[in-house]
Amino acid sequence: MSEDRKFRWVGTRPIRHDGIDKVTGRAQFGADLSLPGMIWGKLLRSPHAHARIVSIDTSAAEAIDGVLAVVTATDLPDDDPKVADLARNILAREKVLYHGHAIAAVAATSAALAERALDAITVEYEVLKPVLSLEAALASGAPILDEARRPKDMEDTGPTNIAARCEFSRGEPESAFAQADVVLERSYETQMVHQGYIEPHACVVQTKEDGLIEIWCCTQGGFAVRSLTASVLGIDTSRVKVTPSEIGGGFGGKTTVYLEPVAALLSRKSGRPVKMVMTREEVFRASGPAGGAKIDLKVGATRDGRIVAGTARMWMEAGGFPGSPVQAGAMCIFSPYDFDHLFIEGFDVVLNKPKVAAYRAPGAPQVTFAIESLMDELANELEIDPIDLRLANAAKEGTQLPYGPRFKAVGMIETLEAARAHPHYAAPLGKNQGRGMAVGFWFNNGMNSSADVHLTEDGTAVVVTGNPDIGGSRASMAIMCAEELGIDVEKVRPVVADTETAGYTDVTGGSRVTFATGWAVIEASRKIASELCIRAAKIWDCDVEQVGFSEGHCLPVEGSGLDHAPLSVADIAKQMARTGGPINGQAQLNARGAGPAFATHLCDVEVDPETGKVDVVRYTAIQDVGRAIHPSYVEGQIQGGAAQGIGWALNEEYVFDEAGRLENPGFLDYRMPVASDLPMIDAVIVEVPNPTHPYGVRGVGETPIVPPLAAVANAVMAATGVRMQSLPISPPRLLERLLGAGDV
Amino acid sequence: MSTVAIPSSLRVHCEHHEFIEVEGGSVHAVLAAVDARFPGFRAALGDSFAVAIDGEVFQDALYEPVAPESEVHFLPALAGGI
Amino acid sequence: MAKLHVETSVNGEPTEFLCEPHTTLLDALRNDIGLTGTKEGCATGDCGACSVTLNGRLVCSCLVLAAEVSGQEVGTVEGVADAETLHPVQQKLLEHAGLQCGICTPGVVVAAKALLERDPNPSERDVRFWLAGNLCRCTGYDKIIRAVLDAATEMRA
Amino acid sequence: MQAGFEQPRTIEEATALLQKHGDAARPFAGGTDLLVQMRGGMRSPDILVDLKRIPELGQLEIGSDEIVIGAACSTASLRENAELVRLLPGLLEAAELIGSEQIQGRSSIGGNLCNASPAADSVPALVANSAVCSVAGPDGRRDVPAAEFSTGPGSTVLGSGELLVSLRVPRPAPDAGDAYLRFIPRSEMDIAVVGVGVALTLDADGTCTAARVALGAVGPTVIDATTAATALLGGPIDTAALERVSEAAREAARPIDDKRGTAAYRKHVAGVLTRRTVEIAARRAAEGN
Repeated sequence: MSEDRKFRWVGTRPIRHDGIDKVTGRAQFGADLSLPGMIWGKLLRSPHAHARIVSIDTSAAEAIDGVLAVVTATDLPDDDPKVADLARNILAREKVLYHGHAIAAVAATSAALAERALDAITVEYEVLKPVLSLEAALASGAPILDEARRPKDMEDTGPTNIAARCEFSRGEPESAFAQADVVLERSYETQMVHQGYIEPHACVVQTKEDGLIEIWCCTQGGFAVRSLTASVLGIDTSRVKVTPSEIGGGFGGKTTVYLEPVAALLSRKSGRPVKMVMTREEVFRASGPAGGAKIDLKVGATRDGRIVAGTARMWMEAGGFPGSPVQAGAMCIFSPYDFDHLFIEGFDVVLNKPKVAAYRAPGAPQVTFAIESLMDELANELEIDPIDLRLANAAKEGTQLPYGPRFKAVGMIETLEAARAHPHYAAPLGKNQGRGMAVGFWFNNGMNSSADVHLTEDGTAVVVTGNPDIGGSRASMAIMCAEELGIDVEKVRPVVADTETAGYTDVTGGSRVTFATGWAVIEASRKIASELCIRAAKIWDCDVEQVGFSEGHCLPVEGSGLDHAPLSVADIAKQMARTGGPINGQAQLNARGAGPAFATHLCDVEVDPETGKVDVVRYTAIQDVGRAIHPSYVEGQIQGGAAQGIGWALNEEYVFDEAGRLENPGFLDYRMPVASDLPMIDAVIVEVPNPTHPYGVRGVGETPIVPPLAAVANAVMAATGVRMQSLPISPPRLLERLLGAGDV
Repeated sequence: MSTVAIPSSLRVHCEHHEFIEVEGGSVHAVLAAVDARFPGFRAALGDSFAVAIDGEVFQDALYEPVAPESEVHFLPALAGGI
Repeated sequence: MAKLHVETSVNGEPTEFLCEPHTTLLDALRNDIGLTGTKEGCATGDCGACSVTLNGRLVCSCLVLAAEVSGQEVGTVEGVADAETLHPVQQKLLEHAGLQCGICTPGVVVAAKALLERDPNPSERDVRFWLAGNLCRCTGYDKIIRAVLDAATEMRA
Repeated sequence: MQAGFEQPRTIEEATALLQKHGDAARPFAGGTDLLVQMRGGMRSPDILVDLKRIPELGQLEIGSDEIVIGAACSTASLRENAELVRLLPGLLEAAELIGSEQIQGRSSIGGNLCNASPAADSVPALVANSAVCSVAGPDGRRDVPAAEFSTGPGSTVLGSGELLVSLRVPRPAPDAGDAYLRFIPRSEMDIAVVGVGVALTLDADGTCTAARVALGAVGPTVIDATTAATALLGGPIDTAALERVSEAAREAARPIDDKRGTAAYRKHVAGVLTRRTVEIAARRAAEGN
């Protein structure tokens, strides 16, 4: 249970422990390792978006002096159905399913030579018509990506590009709509976008003579890389060791594998360590973006602003293989609101685009763009303040979620109240300016974490976990350990360890590290505190029940009758050997009760009515974080998520030509926000403690990307009177609407 | 008796019940009890699912205890979530 | 193929290396000289992670040929801190939490230092436009901008 | 052919190298376009010819009649010349838009011209200011108006062995003003969707006595929009004139649809931007009176 206590370190802002390495260039990222004898691997990628592979001839490449290995899908086993799609995404087997789909790989003594050798590989394709939109994928007579696929939970009507269907329902929405005074029925659309992490995927892999595979790579989860690589290669998990490097951003995109199994094959064939680094173009074409979506939404409300019923049907792009986050989207869309009658249906759709991966609150930004745009329209229609409308329907403790369970304490109402009280909400607007607001919700996640805390002989602590530090988590782990042991946070040394050193830990993602791994650190630190009491009891020759632990000291408990000066952690650490040996604490858990996080965002835009260009001129993001362990990094997550959401709303999108070739696979034309595109982003922390966590922590990282798409669109509506139901709101798209159809 | 909420997509396997009452001290036992009454439910739910016990969501929690007064929701596993 | 022999100065130290005519300064720094603090985010001059100075001027090392730096002065992130003392830009980035993943940070450090050497009193707008060539996907820029402005204040004091 | 890297010290050395190697050689100044093209596999020259060590390509001379800008002068170095910024604010605005600060440290107006992108930022400003290109070749020097330098996307008038030495811009009269605006979806780091360069002269009564309007990114090369310029002549820059020039620019634009914008959008914005650019240039000209 979350404890009401006074914290010494929680809520402070110490300098992160890995900070100096990161500002001096010393930190080692994915592409920064070199090993003696290392060679370079490169991938041959499909020039077609959809084609059958007739034959691959690698003999000419193999004959080149300096080319030490060439591999194709035939070098991978194909007997584990659980990773069949993953293996085919890593190296195409029967078909290529998107432009840039990897098909063969070469390792050579230089990167330039490896690239030249790719040109010597001959692939014969039978080119097929590509499927490039949800509409095209679902059309009757559409080319089918996988003829054998039949989705579960659907009537079998023959081959389809629908890979899965999900449904959530409660009550009788269709008849309930009759009780509504206003019913709005709208369609919304978003395009494929990329996480846009600045560090391309990279790894160095060494396969040893005994078959052991050592991987150094930038990943959100060393253990995920270990298990996925072992499964794809068909070997025991214990034959793979993964050392996570520092990671240059991921946002969900570095939770799977692309290069590592291929590099392992190349290393095995060549007997050399192999480095593989994606180019930026490869990252855009062939890593895992977030899919576009189409959402049909219908909501009915009474004149006084109570929602009575809602229905939603949604389709999400999965890319070449099944697995869009449509189910999460379906579970999210109505979660902020409390009403009785609903029906939600979602479809996972495959098409000839890169296989999507997780991107920050997967599925939620797309569906929230829909529901929060519609809520804005409803507020206008009913002439109710948009915050009041949301408050009238807000989810709170006890609200039953569309997918069944009831909320425990959540902070939606608190973030709405904070938004209304914020000076931003009442600030005057200038010419061509408008204000929008939107709320957002994300479940957050628990999952598996381990932590080891080792006390050193001078009373400092080493905290070992397996979560790559993607945004300051070392500092959070150190704060929680320091809090429990009552020592200075600088006296804690947080370490991110490899898969043979740290206990099993799930990925850095799902807004789970500070929550779940932090919880493990708290538990492990408490074990150390208990052990310190045992040691103090030895020193004082008393019962351990007579010893208490407070603020970094063992001291006699009240009424024990003992009269000893308190012993500090350092005092006892000095006597470790003579009191029983080393003092280590270890804890592990499959964390339950990740508290969902709500946010309310306010956005002001200024629109150039003659060009359709939108500038975000003020932005406030308010979020319930449960408890902020290191407020600076909490704010940073909120600001960064908001900035990504603004990019998604305004300019980011994958642009494909008719043949399915990505036309903007670079930062120049993908158009993520640059420093001069954004205002300061006011991150407001609300703390409604998560009742499950010892400190009240909720995950933070994902919710901030959920509201901005609608907040921006609603602000554009307020500024122009034009409601954009399709993203991005890029200048040509907005101008077309501003001028009315025909003129542009 | 614990109350089990059936996800709408699986109600077809349970004579369209929204809730059913079963005996069972753990998720595993609850599942077995539902499957005994409605054979095929377990198979339809599949291997990867999450479960909410009294509002708390668990991933991979087959052996989590379930109290007699508890409400249990079986949920499709959360894909992504990162 | 005969390689080109380049004699140059990196962070004030005489440095020699061999390269191909097509090799970029970025690749030479990282692969031949072993200075991996300079990062590659795009290799097309769009992200600024590879920012270095060439004769004091801010450039993308991915768009400079290694052979060009013969006889020139190259400055990288590794040369910004002075032995045990961080540059104010580095210190303020730490204090303001102006980094999350840290991959863009070396480029930001080099670029911001170059700005403050030219303009000791930049406005928020000046900093934002100067750093427009340094993509950051984690922070939303807020804390980076604050850190640079604070570093400027400290350096003026 | 063996790959090579050359740093000629004189124009003669450079032209000889370029002639000797033909298409296998590629001259460059900042390399900000060339290295990207090499990275993308669009060009793979064997011989790279670095022009920055030729003194004449780095000169900057502000004469009483003419301003001479060496083809390899970095745009950052041009911006540091206060006199140049005062005389040709529009050209410098255009130069400043060529990429980030990092790019500015390397990019040059000459390179921008030689790369021959229809969207090059400095070219409309050069054309508006009636710049002339000094070209050196094996047979000596020749002059080419900036408006005629590019012959299509990626191609120029430069023949075998020729290189661009400098840009010569007539020194603007005190009652002249220039300006450049471009439209991009972000605030920085983008390629122009439309670019407009304007230079004009106003007499003491505010009558426009000379004008030139050049449009970028709305045709295969920069468009010297003479009808737009004519629309300004002989009267004040008033609402009617702005409407006329805007309409003429829209008419003159011949854009295509591509990933950076539709043809219809570009045509519309060409009109809007032309009006805005003329207003700035006129204000500057009026300030000189």
